[in-house]
Amino acid sequence: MVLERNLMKGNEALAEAAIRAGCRGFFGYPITPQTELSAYMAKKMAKAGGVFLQAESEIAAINMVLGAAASGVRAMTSSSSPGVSLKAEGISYMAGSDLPCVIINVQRGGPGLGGIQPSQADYWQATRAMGHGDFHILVYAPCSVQEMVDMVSKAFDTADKYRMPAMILADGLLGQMMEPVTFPEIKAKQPEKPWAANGHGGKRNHNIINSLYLKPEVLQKSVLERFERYEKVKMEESDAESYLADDAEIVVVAYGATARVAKSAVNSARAAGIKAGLLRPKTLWPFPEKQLKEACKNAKAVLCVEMSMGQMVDDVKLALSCSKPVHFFGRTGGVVPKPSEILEEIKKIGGAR
Amino acid sequence: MVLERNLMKGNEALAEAAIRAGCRGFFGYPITPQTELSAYMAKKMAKAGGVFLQAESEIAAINMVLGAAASGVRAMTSSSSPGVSLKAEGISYMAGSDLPCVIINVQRGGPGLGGIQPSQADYWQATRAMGHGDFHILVYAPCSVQEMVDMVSKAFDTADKYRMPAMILADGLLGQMMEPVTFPEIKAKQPEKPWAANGHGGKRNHNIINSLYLKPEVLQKSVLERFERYEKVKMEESDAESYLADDAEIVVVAYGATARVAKSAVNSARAAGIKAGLLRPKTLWPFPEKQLKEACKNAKAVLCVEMSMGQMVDDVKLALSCSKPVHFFGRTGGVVPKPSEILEEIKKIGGAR
Amino acid sequence: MAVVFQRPKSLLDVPTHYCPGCTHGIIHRLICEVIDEMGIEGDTIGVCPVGCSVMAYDYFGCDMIEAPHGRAPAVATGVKRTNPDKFVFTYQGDGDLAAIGTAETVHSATRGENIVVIFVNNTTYGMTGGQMAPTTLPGQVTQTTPFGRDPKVQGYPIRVCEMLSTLDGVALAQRVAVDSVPHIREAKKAIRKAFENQRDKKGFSIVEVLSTCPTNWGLSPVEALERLRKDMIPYYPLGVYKDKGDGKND
Amino acid sequence: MAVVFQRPKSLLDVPTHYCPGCTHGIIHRLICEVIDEMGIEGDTIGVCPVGCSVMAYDYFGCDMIEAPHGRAPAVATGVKRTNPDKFVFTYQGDGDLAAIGTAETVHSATRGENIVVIFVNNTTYGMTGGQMAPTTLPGQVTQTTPFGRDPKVQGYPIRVCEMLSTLDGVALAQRVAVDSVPHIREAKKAIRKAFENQRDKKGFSIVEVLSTCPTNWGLSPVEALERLRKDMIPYYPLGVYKDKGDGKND
Amino acid sequence: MTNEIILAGFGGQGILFAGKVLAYGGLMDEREVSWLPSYGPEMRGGTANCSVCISDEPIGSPLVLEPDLLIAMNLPSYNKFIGAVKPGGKAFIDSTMVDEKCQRDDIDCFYIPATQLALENNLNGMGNIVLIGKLLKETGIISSEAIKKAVEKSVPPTKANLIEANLKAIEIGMKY
Amino acid sequence: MTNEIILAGFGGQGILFAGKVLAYGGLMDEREVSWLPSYGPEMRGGTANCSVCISDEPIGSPLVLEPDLLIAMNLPSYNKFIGAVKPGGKAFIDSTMVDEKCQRDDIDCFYIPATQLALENNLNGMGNIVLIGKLLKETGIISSEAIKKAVEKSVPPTKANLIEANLKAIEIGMKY
Amino acid sequence: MAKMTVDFERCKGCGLCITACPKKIVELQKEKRNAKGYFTARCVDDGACISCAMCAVMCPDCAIVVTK
Amino acid sequence: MAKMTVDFERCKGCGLCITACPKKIVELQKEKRNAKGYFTARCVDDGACISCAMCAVMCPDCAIVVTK
Ligand SMILES: Cc1ncc(C[n+]2csc(CCOP(=O)(O)OP(=O)(O)O)c2C)c(N)n1
Ligand SMILES: Cc1ncc(C[n+]2csc(CCOP(=O)(O)OP(=O)(O)O)c2C)c(N)n1
Ligand code: SF4
Ligand code: SF4
Ligand code: SF4
Ligand code: SF4
Ligand code: SF4
Ligand code: SF4
Ligand SMILES: [Mg+2]
Ligand SMILES: [Mg+2]
Repeated sequence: MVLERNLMKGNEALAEAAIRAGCRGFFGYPITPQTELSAYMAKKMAKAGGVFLQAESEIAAINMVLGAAASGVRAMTSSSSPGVSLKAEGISYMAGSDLPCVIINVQRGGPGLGGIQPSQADYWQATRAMGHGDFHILVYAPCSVQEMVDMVSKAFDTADKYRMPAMILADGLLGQMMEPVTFPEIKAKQPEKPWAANGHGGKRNHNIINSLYLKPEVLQKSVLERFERYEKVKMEESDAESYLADDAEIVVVAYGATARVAKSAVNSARAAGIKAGLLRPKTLWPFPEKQLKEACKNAKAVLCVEMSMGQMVDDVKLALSCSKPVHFFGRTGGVVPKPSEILEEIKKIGGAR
Repeated sequence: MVLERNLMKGNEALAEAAIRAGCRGFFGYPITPQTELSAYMAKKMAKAGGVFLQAESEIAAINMVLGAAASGVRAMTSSSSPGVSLKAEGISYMAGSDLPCVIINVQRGGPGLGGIQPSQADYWQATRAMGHGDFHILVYAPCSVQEMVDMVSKAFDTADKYRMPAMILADGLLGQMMEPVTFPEIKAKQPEKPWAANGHGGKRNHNIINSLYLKPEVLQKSVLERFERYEKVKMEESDAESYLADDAEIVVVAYGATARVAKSAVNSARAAGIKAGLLRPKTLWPFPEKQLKEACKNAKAVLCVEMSMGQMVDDVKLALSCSKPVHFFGRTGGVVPKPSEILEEIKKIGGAR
Repeated sequence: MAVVFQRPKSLLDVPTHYCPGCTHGIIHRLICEVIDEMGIEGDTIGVCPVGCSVMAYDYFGCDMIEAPHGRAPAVATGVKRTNPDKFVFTYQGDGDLAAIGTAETVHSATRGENIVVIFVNNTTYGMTGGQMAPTTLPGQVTQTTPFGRDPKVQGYPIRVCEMLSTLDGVALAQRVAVDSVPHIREAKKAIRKAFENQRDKKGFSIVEVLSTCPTNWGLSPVEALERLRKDMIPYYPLGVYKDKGDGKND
Repeated sequence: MAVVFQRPKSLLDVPTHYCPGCTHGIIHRLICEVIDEMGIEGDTIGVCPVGCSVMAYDYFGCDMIEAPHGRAPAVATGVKRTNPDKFVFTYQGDGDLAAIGTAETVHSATRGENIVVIFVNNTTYGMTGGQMAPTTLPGQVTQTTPFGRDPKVQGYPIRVCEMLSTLDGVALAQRVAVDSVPHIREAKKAIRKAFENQRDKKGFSIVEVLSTCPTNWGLSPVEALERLRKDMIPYYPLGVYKDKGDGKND
Repeated sequence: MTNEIILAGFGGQGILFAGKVLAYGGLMDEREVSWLPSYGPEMRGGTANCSVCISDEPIGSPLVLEPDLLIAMNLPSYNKFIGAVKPGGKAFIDSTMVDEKCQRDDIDCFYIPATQLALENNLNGMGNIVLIGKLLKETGIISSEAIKKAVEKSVPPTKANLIEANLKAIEIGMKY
Repeated sequence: MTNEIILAGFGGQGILFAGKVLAYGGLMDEREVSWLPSYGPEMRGGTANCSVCISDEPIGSPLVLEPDLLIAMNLPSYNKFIGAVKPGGKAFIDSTMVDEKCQRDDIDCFYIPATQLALENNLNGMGNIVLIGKLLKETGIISSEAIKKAVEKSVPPTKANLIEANLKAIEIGMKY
Repeated sequence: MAKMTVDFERCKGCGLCITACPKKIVELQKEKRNAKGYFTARCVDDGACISCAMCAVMCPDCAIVVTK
Repeated sequence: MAKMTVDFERCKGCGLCITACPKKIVELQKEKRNAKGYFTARCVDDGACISCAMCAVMCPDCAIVVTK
């Protein structure tokens, strides 16, 4: 069967993909540039036998997700930067309670109210400190509407597998644009959740979903156990696309919408005789260290391009053990970098060699 | 005049220091282990001519701080880890609105509800991503009750100087312990705040405190301007204590309460003939890169010790351009490391050389 | 030739970004008329919400602060408590005040914060393109209630004045509308009373203004006024829900 | 020899961490008695707050979820909406429900979420050592009102049942107390009605239970009961504030 | 080969829809396509515009800053974008709405009274599609079978009766 | 030289206050001191304990895990901490409250009916301070002038009338 | 000078003033759009105008000045 | 067997049962503390007990069992 390619907005594709991935609880609060996601859910979720509820706030939304997820249901919420900040406590609770869920962040310019144009300035928040305490969440960085679709279902599966929250870190550009997209059939069965708090029916001990451990040693044990799982995640789940990197002397590192622009620039650079390549992280946590190292094996310099003031740079340097010069080119506040600007930087670095 | 040394709880000392530093608006919400701070304010603030108000939530509290700060008043809030997560949006707004204030985080174990014992697992949140968007806050890391006092007044001054929020990143141990403390007289005058929204009295144009810039180029400009200020902050404000580091072959890096324990361990190591030293960052953002480099000039290895799963390690590696092996020893969830454990690690590393 | 009507001084002479016929503009003007009449522009600090009126800081001549979504009453509390002699008002939409900001609204009210809250109820989230608000009427079609709001599923609309009038800290809770000249005149009186309450330190005053959103309602500006009259007022009756009056019944 | 009284089955046979004489324990038992009588332990999911009852998950025999401070009604909403045939209740203190959780409380109520909320009002933040709560009485000395709560400064206490009864989504809003055997019996009846409402899909039911905190009140357990009777009940009158009854007046 | 197009006008003129028809057209020709609206508060009651890319290669940034092709349906958008058109590019201007004439000599400008033409042909409000017709005629970037399928795809099922009218509008534009 | 002390008992026995007196005593002797309560929900109605360090050097961790000196005022705290005392350390046990006798032979245990002694001397509730007296007698870690000043410092001004009683309690402990 | 004047560039052509005028003498002109593209309001019978300012009270954009 | 029995280790000696007993036959014993350190309640006159269970209803710690 050939799957039909239809044009779809990124935000709507995320919603449709979630429904197909078995999401049966969506709780959101409107915010530009991701409102279409809720609107789509409002139309379609009930028909799929699931729940769409507009919460009174982002905080209520993430806690409704917590409740649904605690009862074993695949649940999701979606927001944009300021709204995601409000979910910090709730996400930390979900991580501390070992609950899976999917969180969408269609990033916009910050800080504060900022603007509503595309941004990647929540990288640190997503990869380092989505809330207080020692924990991580899975972070997927799609670069096309199709990849949004694919990653939503991947995110649900992986979140369930490791019992941890997963985030799709998108941006206003990806959320608002239409591109051709197909929806592959989902075959994987959802895992059993014997830990869920959904009524023991007299058949088992009561389940408790909780993140409180008053004894430090016990809390420490639970954190250490979780970090062991994280090690497994790092081994198995990091992902990246390598493009023309094999012989590249300059490797551009960029993710999400920025990687599209960067790819154009890399192509232009090649056309101009510069051996440029691209490494596009598809997971931001875990960061694809191995893939980056491999991609940079012939590199003389690395150029990190972001729609932020340079938040991924640390990860690039650390992955390379600071062994190569890492340059940075960024735009922020909603400005999308142009291919020509990136090309310029590539040339500069190439020349500076 | 000899200043009297009195015993005081860390939390109470923070409150008294704030009042003396001219804080005239304190807005908080109870949470262990920092409740004494509010209790102290409740008793003393009104007498000092200021405002103490228990807010309905941490979110309300940070936004009351936003209001008071916007009107030009020195304002402060205090909380512990989960409560600080709730302030993420508000702090991002304050940063985006160029508003000074002081935020206290008396950290406890996380993630989620976690525990109420001391922790340092909010390092990344404080130094990288206190909210969405491109911004930073000043982060001070006291290691004694006396230093809490000194840093509160430093934090207010520096926050005013650069028009940005400042955080005191303490922990339950420092908040709960009593130590001798003196309160030096404050001499510095508070700066004028011609930007404040406190009624123009018909004498100037209206002031606007705002973080919204719908045009990406304008938002970008405001972010770039702010990051230029950050560069100055990095140059002028980073601070650290170096202890026996000059000839040290193993440099322990630790901050806050952990640094006290680490110092004991370093002393024991010296007694055992190991050339150990300590670098204790007093500012976490900006991170004292220069000071660390200097302290490690003779080091063969570095040991980072934290009450977390290792959040400062990245900063240590980056400051050293990954040029020395950086080991990590940590405790989490409220467990305080013992000097003997740290000594053990030092010995291991020393032996491994 | 005498000027019978012109722009109040404290309403800055700049074009607004509001849609044609959106009554946010009328409400802005009424506030400024009161500010001018009381001569308090220089002593007033306004707090903007996040909502269509987010950029009201460009329109009001007094000092202005932009608050995070829903938190204007907390921001106003911070200003007023530390500047008790200044006038402080918030200007908030129904999503801002009655959804995400519910806690801040209820608590500033019960604390009797001596501030003025202007609450613009247009039964939708205007700014974000017309989603359901807490005040969206049963049956109303919005972006997130494409089949009409069903109270059994999406719940019942909140009547804010009725709810807040149960709180002891509230000095004034009044609902007005701006669909006609007489109603607009009444609305102005209510706003004036609210500011006078603040002057007289009576506590928390909220004026709920029924307003339109022609754009997201999918109606012409004139039709929108008719909907306000026909559908909104019956559900949200105009009137004084609480009035501490001269303070004798404090 | 017949057993006249013993621990309900769904109240697990473990010691609690509550202070001597703290009436949290009585309220726990009443809920469990109702759960046992209705035979729904296996179909019930309870949601704990952050407060002294944070560890109630160790005491109730049904499945339990620990919610962030104030967010229990949102968590319960997430559970109930995706598990409409299960029974879901929250157990919340006055700080949790009426301060930080105000928005979640008001909105789950106005949405008519088909859940049971047990609201334990002890006029203070017990867990954190006795700070002012939204329900702290005027004049009451707490850690953060060392000179007694002054309504002019710290605001007026919130009467939650009165406030919520203005909302259309509320099926039952009743205030009870656990200071005496007759009151305890009444409290149990109210809790039973709340669970029956949920069974009958009537919507949001809240039972406010006036409770004690001998430790932070600085009173003996027996004195604490007296204070409840003498000071609290007059300010928070017991009774039914809203009852949709048999659903006919829906 | 990549076509970068900006369509711009008032809200209500069907700018986003016209862009979608173009994008679907490219898709039907089995090319890579993207469509990106400008979004923001100024949209409502103000100007609306969108970027469409049609390409033989994967599309980098879907945000068009310097279009080869411009459709402008009112004066503010004409003013905003006419200067951004790449040298050698083409602009299609609804002359019912825009009085001005372009002074640039490095681009080709076409003035079509599209709103008027639509009105005259009982296709009120389809000036946008008339302009698409003209654009297709002058550029040939989409095959005629593809554009037919594109219209069918773009019109929501509930409004299937409008397919004919849209096709007619394209024809009118093609013929102008 | 560093003294690491744990004081433990029920809430209400004045454990934290006794610790404060010790800490102030060290301070008055111009040594480094720290005081750290155990805090947590179990505090209320349950056990209370605190760590006190008195040292000639800056104090590292104020959290005492293995004390040289222990004051135990009830059975649960006796059970909890007696095993943690460092070999060579000393334990001061309120024998009014604790029946058991320590089996360790590597520490010195002192059994003082402190609660009873206080009661008999009209110093109801000052068993804590009686134990402090005994501790000072057996260890001499604080000078007698210092301890007097420490009591004055520790008693809140509103309760200045209790200074005498406290000093008397110390004396009783010293003499036991 | 007319008693009721509309600021051409400020008017958004919403028509609310029309509904408010007791004399029914306000209309939207259909000749010239302003820079924002709106057809604006105007008083079509200055003589009939009673300077009641009801049009101005109703105008959301403060585009009307009324004199007497 | 006594009609009213108190779980020695569960009782926290709060005394609420004492206030509830209509027969005034419940007391706190002052002889032996339980492991948590509390003096516990007990019925001092089993014969007078009417098995009304009011003591148990009042007990926050479910420490009382009543039989008939
Ligand atoms: C934390 C946060 N959540 C959501 C938003 C997105 N947002 C902007 S305005 C708005 C609603 C505005 O509705 P309302 O308050 O009714 O004002 P109106 O636009 O109708 O005047 C929302 C949800 C935001 N900016 N910040
Ligand atoms: C976000 C957050 N803020 C604050 C706290 C601290 N905290 C724990 S319990 C509590 C108040 C409990 O009071 P209440 O809800 O009245 O319950 P009670 O203890 O009186 O039964 C607070 C503020 C927290 N854990 N999380
Ligand atoms: S969207 Fe609605 S509320 Fe917002 S300006 Fe337009 S009409 Fe007014
Ligand atoms: S602190 Fe108060 S509410 Fe908490 S358990 Fe003790 S008596 Fe009960
Ligand atoms: S002033 Fe009165 S009469 Fe004159 S145009 Fe305006 S509304 Fe009509
Ligand atoms: S009400 Fe004002 S903006 Fe609207 S048409 Fe009349 S003059 Fe123009
Ligand atoms: S059962 Fe009744 S009579 Fe017997 S001890 Fe208990 S309360 Fe007293
Ligand atoms: S009420 Fe229960 S816990 Fe309290 S004294 Fe009586 S038996 Fe013991
Ligand atoms: Mg609205
Ligand atoms: Mg309470």
